Amino acid sequence: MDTILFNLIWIIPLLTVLVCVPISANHGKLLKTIHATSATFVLFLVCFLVYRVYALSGAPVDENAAPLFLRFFTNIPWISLFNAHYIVGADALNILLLALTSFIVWAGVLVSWNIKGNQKVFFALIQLLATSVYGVYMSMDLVLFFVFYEMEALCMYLMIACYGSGRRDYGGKKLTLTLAFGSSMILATLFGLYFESGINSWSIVELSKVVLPMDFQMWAFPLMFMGFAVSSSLFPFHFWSPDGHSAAPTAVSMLAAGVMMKMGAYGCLRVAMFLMPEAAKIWLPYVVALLIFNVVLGPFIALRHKDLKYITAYSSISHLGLIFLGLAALTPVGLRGASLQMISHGFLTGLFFATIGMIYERTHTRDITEMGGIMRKMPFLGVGFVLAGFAGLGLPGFSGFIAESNIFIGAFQQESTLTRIVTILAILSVTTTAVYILQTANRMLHGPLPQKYESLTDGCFREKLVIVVLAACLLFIGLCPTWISEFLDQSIAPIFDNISRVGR
Amino acid sequence: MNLMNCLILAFILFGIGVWGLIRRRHLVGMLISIELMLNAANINFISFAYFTAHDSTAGAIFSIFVFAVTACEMAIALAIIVNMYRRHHSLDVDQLRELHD
Amino acid sequence: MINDVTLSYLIFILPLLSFVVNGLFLCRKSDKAAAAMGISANGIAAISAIILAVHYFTSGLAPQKAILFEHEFIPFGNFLANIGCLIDPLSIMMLVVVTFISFMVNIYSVGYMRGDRATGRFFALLSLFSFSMLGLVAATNLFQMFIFWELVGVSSYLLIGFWYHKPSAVSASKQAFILTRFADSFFLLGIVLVSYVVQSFDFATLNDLTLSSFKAETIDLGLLVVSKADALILGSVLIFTGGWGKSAMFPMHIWLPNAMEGPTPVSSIIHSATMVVAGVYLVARLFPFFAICGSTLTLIMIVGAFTMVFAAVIACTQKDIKRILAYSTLSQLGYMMFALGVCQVGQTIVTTGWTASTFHIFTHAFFKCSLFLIAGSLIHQVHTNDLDAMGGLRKKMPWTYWCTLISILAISGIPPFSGFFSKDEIILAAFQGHHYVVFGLALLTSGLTTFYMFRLFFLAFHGEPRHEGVKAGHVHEDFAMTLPIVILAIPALLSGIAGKSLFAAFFVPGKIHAPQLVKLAEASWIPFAAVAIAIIALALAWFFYASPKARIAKALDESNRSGIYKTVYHKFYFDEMYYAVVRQFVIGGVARVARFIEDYIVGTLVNFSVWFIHKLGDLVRVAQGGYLPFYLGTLIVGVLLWRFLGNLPL
Amino acid sequence: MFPGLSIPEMPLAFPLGGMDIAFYAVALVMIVTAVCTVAVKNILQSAVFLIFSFVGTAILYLLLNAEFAALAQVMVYIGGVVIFVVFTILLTSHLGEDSFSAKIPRLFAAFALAVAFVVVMIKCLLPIESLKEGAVASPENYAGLQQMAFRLLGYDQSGFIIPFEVVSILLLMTLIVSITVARRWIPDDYKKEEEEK
Repeated sequence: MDTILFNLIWIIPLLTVLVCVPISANHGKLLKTIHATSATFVLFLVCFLVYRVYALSGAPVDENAAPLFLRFFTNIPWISLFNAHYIVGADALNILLLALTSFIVWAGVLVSWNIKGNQKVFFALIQLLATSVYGVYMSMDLVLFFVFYEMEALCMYLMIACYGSGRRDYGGKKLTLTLAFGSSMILATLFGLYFESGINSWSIVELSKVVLPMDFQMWAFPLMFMGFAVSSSLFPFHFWSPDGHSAAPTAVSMLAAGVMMKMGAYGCLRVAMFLMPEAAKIWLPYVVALLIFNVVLGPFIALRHKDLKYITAYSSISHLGLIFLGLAALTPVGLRGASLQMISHGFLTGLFFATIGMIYERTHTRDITEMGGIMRKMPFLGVGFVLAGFAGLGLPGFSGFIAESNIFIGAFQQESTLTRIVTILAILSVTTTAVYILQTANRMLHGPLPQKYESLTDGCFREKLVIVVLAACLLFIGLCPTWISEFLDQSIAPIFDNISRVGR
Repeated sequence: MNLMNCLILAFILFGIGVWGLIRRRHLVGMLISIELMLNAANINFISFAYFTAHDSTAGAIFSIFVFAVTACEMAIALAIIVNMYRRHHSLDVDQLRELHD
Repeated sequence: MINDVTLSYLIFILPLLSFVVNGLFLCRKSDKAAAAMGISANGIAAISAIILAVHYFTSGLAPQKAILFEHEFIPFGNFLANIGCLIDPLSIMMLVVVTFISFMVNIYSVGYMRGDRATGRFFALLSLFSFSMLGLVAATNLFQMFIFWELVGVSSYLLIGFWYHKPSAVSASKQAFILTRFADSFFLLGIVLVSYVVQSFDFATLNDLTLSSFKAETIDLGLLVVSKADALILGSVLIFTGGWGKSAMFPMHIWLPNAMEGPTPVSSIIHSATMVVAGVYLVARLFPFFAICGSTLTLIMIVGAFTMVFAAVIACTQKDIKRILAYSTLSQLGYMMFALGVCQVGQTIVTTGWTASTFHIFTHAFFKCSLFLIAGSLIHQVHTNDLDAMGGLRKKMPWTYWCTLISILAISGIPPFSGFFSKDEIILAAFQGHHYVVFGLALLTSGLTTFYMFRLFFLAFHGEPRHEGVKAGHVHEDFAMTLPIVILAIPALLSGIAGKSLFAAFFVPGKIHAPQLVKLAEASWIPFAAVAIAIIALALAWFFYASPKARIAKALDESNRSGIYKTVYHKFYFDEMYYAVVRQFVIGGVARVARFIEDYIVGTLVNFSVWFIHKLGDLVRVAQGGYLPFYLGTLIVGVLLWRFLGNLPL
Repeated sequence: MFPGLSIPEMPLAFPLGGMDIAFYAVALVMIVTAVCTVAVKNILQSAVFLIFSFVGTAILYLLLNAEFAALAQVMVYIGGVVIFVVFTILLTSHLGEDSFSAKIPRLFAAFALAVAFVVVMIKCLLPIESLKEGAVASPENYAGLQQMAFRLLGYDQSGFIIPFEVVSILLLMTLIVSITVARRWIPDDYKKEEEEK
């Protein structure tokens, strides 16, 4: 029963799209209600499944899923021509990421209630995007994984190019082409994996049992890691993200920064590092050098920007840099910190972009120098933004702090010199993060209120709901980190076991 | 007169057609060159039919089909040319390149 | 069933509850309900803390440490980060001080914030602050301390910027948060480093270390490889840096005077009595750890002593009543800090400074809080911070006047007021630690303190009224505001006498793995010297600002002063220096370079690759140019190539 | 045919006979006129030369016993296609041929490519001995009207009725299409004209 429900996660959005096909675009309200209902349903479904997976922890797993603690394991032959299977399963890591996705999708549907343009197509695209992201997180078969991974970039392009603002065509193209570039690297190494492994399988579970030849790993790992890192905007492949985010409509920014950018990091962890741990141990201590840009310079760049979305995009870049720092730590604490940061950053950036979108809807500008004092007119949105900011600068009580402390402590346990330097720099750069977040919040929310903003209104119930739920998630993780840490440890353990295997 | 001679003649005519097709910039001139090339092909049909074929009538019939197709092609091509001329007031292939992108 | 554990839970949960309820529900609804919630929650917490303290000190448990409760927060592999409540004399004392002062300030705020738009929010944030501060002082480990350390920072930020429509308040709040955050990043680094070496966050473990066991192993710190013992010393400096920023020691002091832009109750609780002593508290809490870490204590002493003199000098020239008090706070923090530092005597340790420092935390909290509340009261009446506009308030505000006198005598170290006892012990500790320069400076500063405090006192209360409102008789005392002032005057008067024996009996740092100086120098003349200096300073202040011949208008006019006076009046231009560094160097320099790298170097690389691909495309596009002769030519060439290169079946 | 000459023992590349002479003459005419067709500047002259080349082809067909094809050649090509071309030229002819002059490298490239092509193809042909047999394999009236008609309209296995019908439909379509394409009716222009009226 749970297995069926689990598989429904990606099917429901797809079905929603199909259901909405015959409905005329004029029935906007009906369409939106259907989509919102479906998103809410998936949200509850995923939350229920999180509970189920949590309740099952410790119970014996399906032997086919052996090294990973995968629940709801499904294995159906799919394309017999090259042995692709439909394999899905849930462990702590991906069920939590699925939960994150469902929250962000739900919030994305709600915040784009008044989107301009063809609403029917827009909501259908959101659902398709949701399908693909759910698919990526669920699938344990590399072909399935890759298919969903590609589907997402296309939806993203359509949504940015058709519904965005500013240089939307440029931003959309930049985003999609860069992601496609990353995908090409991934695809190449996926084929390499398939043929080098010699077991005729695309299953992550099966492949993880094979020790791939070292010379293959040595070139395939960096290629695949960078391919995934493109979508997580690791320097030097981060350039798509500011332009893409600034051009995208609110919901797409939320999904892109909140969910899609995590897919890369998830891929790095679940595919690249899990399947090629020997090369990971050799390469990752050098990869951290790239993080100096992400983590240290990213906040400085945000400091010089005036466009809210650019600021948030660079903040995402620096926060995602921390994910990679956690991954490169190659310690259980670091990996857990990276996973926590994926989840935490998803919520916080979702909240960030949601409030920015709502503020933009009212002020029609994203330039912080033109704003000021709007806290008085819209205290709720202002508080939402400040909460997101506090979470972003790693304030205790919010999830960001939990993730960052795990990452820092985990990364410090990695004894390579370069990692140490980057860790120290990363710890010290929390100040810069505070500087730009406070500067933004102060310029935008505080100070005297310009005359033109006298008539602004605070968020409506729908917007307040989004803010409250996302902020509650941030606070929940931040205040009760114990269970989520222990929960995540279940799925980190097999990955770490693979990393620490010695010449098996 | 043998098959070889006829084929060589056909090739020479074909080559002349190629030459014309490449050197002409005038659309009609290019069509004329194409006519030459088709003619050469037709000569091949008839000469093979005459010298070697088991079913020589069929070879001749094919030449008839080629006539028909050529006529069709010319008719449409010339119609297009007339139309193009009306639109662009030019039949210079170097200038009529807007079709490519 | 009320026992210690329940009480300790109560102490934490009530302020939190008040924050949540006020913040979520009451803040828009009713100011009165919010105030009632804040006062009652903090009042019960204060009573609980006092009961807990009385029980702790009377039950015979006294100098021992106990953990009342502890919950697992984050497991970091080998070591845990817990949230708990540690009690020992130090934390009990802080619990009492924090809850009591919070209670007083909550009462005071009823009067002070009357008529403000967002009173509910104010009470919510005050409660958040008390909760965070309580969590800080009761921390069982470094990690918990850091968590609450950040939370007090953020409550301070929110409260300084409470009037967010005032640009000066907003920028002051930002400055305060960022500067402390800057220090905290080093603190965090120190925590990470120390926890990596020691494999624990617990104060118990950290305070029980000996460096010798870490001498053999080395640790790679990126640029240099050091032994773990050296890494621990570095870690102790880094941890101290956190306290350095939080306690606003020189040169990170500038945020504290600027933070006076916030509402006065906030200044009184956060920026004088409790939060800023967190840095001192941190060093006191980790004292055995610092004691083994060699010269870190010397650094602490130098920083503290310098700040003490530096701030006192500035305070003598200021005219903004709150800023004078802020600099006085800085100066007193310097006393506390160097008192901890003087415990290092060569290779040995003497613990009298520790006792003196904690004692001074205790007494200082009351009289400084009281002084700030008084300042708020004055500001509330005359609607300005400026001493120019005060004077002659003695008749109008008699209760306030007498309470002020008590507090000022206390801070000046005149017996039998509380400040005398603690300050005397600090000076004695400096003497016993053979740090004679610091000892001299401390004596000098005690004179300066008396001078500027009485300068404030005379200018505000004596002389002729210089304010229209005062002349017109609009000034009166507000009951809600005067009550806490009067209540606080009692401990300002008595806490010294009452606390002396208590502190002497129970306040000793834990077991220290360093040789202790056994033979202590006796110097019974020091109190007399200190009092004499204070009286001379008082007389000077009287002469300049209150004697019948004093030319107050001239004394208050800073325009025709010498260069040195102006430099001091402008706080040695530190604000401007900071502004220059942050504006020009960080935002204009580093950030601009970063943006340059991003926009031009990375951007150019990206554009170049795009250009390159375009050119590659153009190369292929030539073939698709719609150029018929080219197609045909290529066809022919293809046939020829096929003939020559391929296997033509002919 | 020329008994005085004693060359027959040599494997003649150019076997002489009445037919042969006629062939060579016709071939020469065809080649020369074809070259003229391509090389002359004026496009109208080129069309006229094309007629001569087609006439030569028709004669060649006669030599190859394909009377019907020759007839069709004359009727369709000369009578239809070339006249078509001439009409088109006249319709569009007030463009000077000067504007179409190609650059020297292109002329050279065209010539070189064509020559190379012909040389290579002929080189491919020459080694094939079987092509050099002068024997005629086909019956006398292989392309007679009757045979052609029977085959074209026959619907047995060797019949071409279906292609024949397809071609006729093609011709019909061509008729319609060429009229549609060539007629002077562009919607925008039409509207403008209407407005002018």
